[in-house]
Amino acid sequence: MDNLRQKAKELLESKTVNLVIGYENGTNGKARAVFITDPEKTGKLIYDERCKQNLAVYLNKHEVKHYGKIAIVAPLMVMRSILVLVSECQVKKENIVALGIGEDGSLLDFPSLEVVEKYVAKIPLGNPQSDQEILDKLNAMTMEQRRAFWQNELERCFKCYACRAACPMCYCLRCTVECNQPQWISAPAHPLGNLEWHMLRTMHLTGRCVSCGDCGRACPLNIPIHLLTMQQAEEAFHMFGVRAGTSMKAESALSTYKPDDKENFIL
Amino acid sequence: MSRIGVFVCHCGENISATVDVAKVAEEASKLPGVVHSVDYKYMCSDPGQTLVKEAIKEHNLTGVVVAACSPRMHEPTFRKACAQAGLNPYLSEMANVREHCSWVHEKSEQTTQKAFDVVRTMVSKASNNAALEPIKVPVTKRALVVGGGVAGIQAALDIANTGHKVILVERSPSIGGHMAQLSETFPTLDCSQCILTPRMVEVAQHPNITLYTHSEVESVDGFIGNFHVKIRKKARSLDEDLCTGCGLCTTKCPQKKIPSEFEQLLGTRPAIYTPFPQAVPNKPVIDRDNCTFYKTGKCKICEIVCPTKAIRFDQEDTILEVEIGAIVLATGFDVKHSDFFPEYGKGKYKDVIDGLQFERLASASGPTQGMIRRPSDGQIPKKIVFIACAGSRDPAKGIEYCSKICCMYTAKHAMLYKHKVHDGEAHVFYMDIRAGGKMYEEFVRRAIVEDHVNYTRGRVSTIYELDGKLIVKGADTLLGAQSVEIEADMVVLATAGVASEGSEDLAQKMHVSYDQHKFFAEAHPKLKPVETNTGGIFLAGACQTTRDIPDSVAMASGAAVKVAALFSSDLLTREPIVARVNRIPGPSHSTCVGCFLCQPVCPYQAIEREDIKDRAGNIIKSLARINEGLCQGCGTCVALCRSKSIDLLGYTDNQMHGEVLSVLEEAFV
Amino acid sequence: MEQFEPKLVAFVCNWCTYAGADLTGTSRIKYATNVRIIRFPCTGRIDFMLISKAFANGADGVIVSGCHPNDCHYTSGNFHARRRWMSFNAMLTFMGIDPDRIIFSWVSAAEGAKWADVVNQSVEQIRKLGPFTEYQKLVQSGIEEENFNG
Amino acid sequence: MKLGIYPGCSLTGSARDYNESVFAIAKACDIQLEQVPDWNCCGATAAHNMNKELSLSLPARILAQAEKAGLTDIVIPCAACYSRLMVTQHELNNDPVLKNRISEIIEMDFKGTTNILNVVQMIDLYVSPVLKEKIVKNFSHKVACYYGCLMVRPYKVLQYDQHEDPQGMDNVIRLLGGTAIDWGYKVECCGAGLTMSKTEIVGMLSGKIVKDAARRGAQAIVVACPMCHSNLDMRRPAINEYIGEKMDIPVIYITQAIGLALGIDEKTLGLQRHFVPVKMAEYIPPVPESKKQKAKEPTNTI
Repeated sequence: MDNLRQKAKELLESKTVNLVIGYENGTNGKARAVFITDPEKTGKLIYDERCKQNLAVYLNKHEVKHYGKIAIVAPLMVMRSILVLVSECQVKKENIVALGIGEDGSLLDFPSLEVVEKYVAKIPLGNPQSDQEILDKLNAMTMEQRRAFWQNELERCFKCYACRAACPMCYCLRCTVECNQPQWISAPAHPLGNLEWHMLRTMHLTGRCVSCGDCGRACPLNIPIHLLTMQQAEEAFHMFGVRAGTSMKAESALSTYKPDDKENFIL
Repeated sequence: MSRIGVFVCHCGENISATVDVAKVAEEASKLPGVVHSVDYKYMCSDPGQTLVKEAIKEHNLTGVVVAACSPRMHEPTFRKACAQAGLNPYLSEMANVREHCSWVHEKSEQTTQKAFDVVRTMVSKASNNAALEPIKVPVTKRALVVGGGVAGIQAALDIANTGHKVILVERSPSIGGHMAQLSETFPTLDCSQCILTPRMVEVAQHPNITLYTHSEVESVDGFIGNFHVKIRKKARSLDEDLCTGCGLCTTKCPQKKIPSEFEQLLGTRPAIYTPFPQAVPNKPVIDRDNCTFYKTGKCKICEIVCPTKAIRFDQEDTILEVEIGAIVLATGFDVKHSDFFPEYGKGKYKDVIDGLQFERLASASGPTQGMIRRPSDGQIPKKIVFIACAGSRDPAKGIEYCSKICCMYTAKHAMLYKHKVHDGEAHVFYMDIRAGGKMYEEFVRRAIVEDHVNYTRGRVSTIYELDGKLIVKGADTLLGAQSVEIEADMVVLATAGVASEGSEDLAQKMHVSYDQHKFFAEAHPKLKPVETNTGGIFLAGACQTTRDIPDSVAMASGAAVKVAALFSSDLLTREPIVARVNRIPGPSHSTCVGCFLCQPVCPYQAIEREDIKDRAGNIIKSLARINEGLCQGCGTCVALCRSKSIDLLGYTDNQMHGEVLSVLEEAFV
Repeated sequence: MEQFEPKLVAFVCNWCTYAGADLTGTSRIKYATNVRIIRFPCTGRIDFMLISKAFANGADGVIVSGCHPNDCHYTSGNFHARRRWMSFNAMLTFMGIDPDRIIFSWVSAAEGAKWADVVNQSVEQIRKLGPFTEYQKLVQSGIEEENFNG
Repeated sequence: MKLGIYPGCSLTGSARDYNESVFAIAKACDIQLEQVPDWNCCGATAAHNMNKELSLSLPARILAQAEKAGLTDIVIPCAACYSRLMVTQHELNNDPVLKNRISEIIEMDFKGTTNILNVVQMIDLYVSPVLKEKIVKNFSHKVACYYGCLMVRPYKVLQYDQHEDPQGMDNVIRLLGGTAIDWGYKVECCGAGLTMSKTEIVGMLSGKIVKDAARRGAQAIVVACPMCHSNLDMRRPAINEYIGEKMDIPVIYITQAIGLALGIDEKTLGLQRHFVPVKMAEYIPPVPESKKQKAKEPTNTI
């Protein structure tokens, strides 16, 4: 942790970056995001198992972009999010310094995002184990059971869009739900409107979700919607062999193809 | 509120026999927005069309739905009729109630119901239609031909003869390509250079052709009719205006032993050289990698002997920028060399050569003056084995395709050898003989029957050297796969033809798609063989797949006609079915977030990046912009865009969504 | 009891399947009347939300059809569409929505008979599955809720 | 350095010399070789001619045993075993359904993650790097490296060396200070499994190999496969009968060649077990065949 603080301090002092995004101690024993511009305040920075939020969500915010060069505390999910955002031209790679956090919590030295790419390439990627276990259970259910499960869960959604706000990939200025010519998504939070919204969100994140789980954590009703995008992340990997957030090239699963993609349902 | 007219056609009895057309017309008249609805025997007839035209004027229609046959049949007819009556043609729609309804169902209530549903859906679409104007693009009437082989030469001459300017770019110091290297051509055995060199001279002298040899395409921007091309003119190290091509420098150059590319490394050339005596232009070039002066700083003999003082050692590459309207790619092919075949010695046996090398040996102007002498010791080989399909049709070598030209040239090689070495033995190993072409089969027969070339159907598994002989081990599959061993003096491999070096790079520069073997991809395998998927770029010759001279020339003329057609008018008119990124009100307020995931989706590279800058020149927003010259209107980007910032004119989200809602509405009103 | 007549919508591309269906007509091959065709320029244009819209508006089944792989008029639209449908199918399966409600096929401009087969088979398949009540219930409860609230 | 080893049946029987030399050079280069526990027959040629599932199950069980024992890398000196295990791993990793089926049959979990090495790969990775400092006398002989079919084919599966003109052993010989000749029969078939049933065919096929090596002045044929070795060595009488002349060119394993260079004594390397005596020290190359009268070739020469 001292290394992290030291490095952040150096970066701010040398004006290599103008802002450091990291975690600090919040209220009720929780960790929360912190935005530091003063090198003397880098002592606030922490990193431990409470730091679960995907900080990359801030990178695309106007208020943050304003700072130009930014350092960000980056555990694996943040690294992958950064790579997705760079590949989708949302942040400039020269503007980001990743303060990488290894799996053991140690500070990793990333002189450039190319090194991040190389680091990510070496790590086995997938969903968090606890989530994958639930997914496996759901996948073992019958279609009817799954329908009942999701109907029951999604019924409760009241469309606050916290899931959208928490996701670094949901950065569109205008979301499809906000289109009314035509009205793609039924506006009210009724079962159909909810289903449509979550189908849309899931499809839009297919091949782009880095399995951070922030959408599920953001949900005030604890609807496990992160399972939808996590399932698709696995599906995309199995079907197309690509994982989101491994490269800075624009190679998202649904904007590329292989002539020999294999499916078994087209007549 | 829209004012739509519905016109239900009987098509004689084709529709009315199973569909109650009167009922459809009557029900349609009750649809919201419909102000006029009639049925008629033949809508496409002159009186039928007049009915539509008059209704447009009389009822001041804002949209027309003709319920009749498939739009693939008569959409243009009714669009034209609308235009004649002063209605924008893109406000008319056709409801397909013949091919998709009356012809595929029996007469029944359901059939009439379906016909009405189709009409209602198209009324919905028509009410969402907007007037569209055809897109007009100006055309620069100057063509670029890349590659100066026989295909490029033909294309350049054909275009130039239609009166348009042509720039021909060739990367080697002379035009001529592979055809200039060939000895004689099948099936007539006429001398290749004799028929080619007059064409080469014609290119050099044509007033409409500008020739840049020793030059390469550096970059290409723009789109059909409006390409901006940079050409790198590599330094020749001499002043071409002063050089008379006397050739004195080439005879005095102390470096004489450089393997000649033109002679396929079987002959030598000096460091200042023209590739072959009939080169066009006949101006030498200094090979700086092998020149004594560039290597040691001393020599300059060429400069001393040059009577016109044309040598320029300090010359640098120059970049030319030109505006181009159409491009013909004619970059040809390469052949694999013997080092590609570990089983045939991987290039370590000097006397295992490829077909192009044999051409040079057989050529009267070649390194052996047309005597067939083997490279290792200059002896005349008494027994030659020719191996067809060396590499071709071999998935294990990564080349699944048939190279197409080898059967014929192998027969020619064997024949030439027998003509030159009367007591020689020629053996050919082949998989199949593919001699489809005028006088081709007869030619192969002649080799077998008249010139006694031994054809063995089977593959050669290995070649090894033993006591100065090449042991060729193969199988004769017509004799029950019996193994065959031949002690040969020389082996000629009819090696696979492959895409020419650098074609992948060039394709990327041109935004032309290419296949897995790096050959350029045609727009349609049957109906658009000379077009590419990029508008305004055409293909000629072996850059699309290996092909022989007659095919290459025919294709080049085809490409030339396409270019001439493009140049036949000042403006290019296109259907306005193109995608558009929303930029209202003003691009800085576009909902496009500039993720550019749509870019790789577009098969036409029509999606560009547009940077919106503030007054100080800082980029405040980047968004996608569709180049309407390139967009073909598939709409794949539209379905991909998450913020719904792209729409496809003619098939807008609103139209398609409206159709889906309308098609599922409840029965008759 | 009267036989259930399902409602199907077909989203087809202009160049292959639409033309193929035209050929079915010119060949006078008969097929079930349950399907309504909507013409798209390319399967690549078909937004997955349109399928969901079709169900929400009372379709019991949807047919999606375009050019065979490598035959796309626009070179690659159908390849992109294929990935989209593979993902969409996976998602529906995971959400417990029967993907058998959607029939995907490649029908070329020369396959008039295949189009008739695809339609007939799809109608039979959807007829066996019965009305898409699961989805329509969602719509119904939505309407009720709206009425209640409004 | 610890590696797993799967010896297979040959190395415990007809190819004991191979086994001994593999262990001898491993010991000299500080490689610990640990046998895959409770291994079984790989099925060799017999199984895949009879029953596909059996032919996959046998190797799968061996690999599963290795996985269970935590042996991530295993060396397989016998080229036939190497081929079978490689083919099995390849097939099962490309067909999840079959993988499950085979896992059920062998009642073990098969992951398909083992890194399988043939003997030359093991040498390249762990012996060659230390060879220079360990060589006590140069193996300064002219030899013909013979690869046979199973070490390099099918290329799609093995992805090892250039299958038409492999160089693996040639490079090792050069490292040892020897000369690897260029010859025509590097990857030809020796007759392999026909050694019991059709000895005369083995005589012909192996005969051509021996003859070409000898007439190009090779002092020995170097192999890395027990099958090749027994056909070229044990079947020498049949070979001699085919050639119509007594051939005394010895056949040694690549591991024995290394062993000799490392100064390991001949007995430890199992050289005394060969049918054709190996006297590398005092070996005098025969007069090249071309200078003698040519033997009759029964093949169809045109």
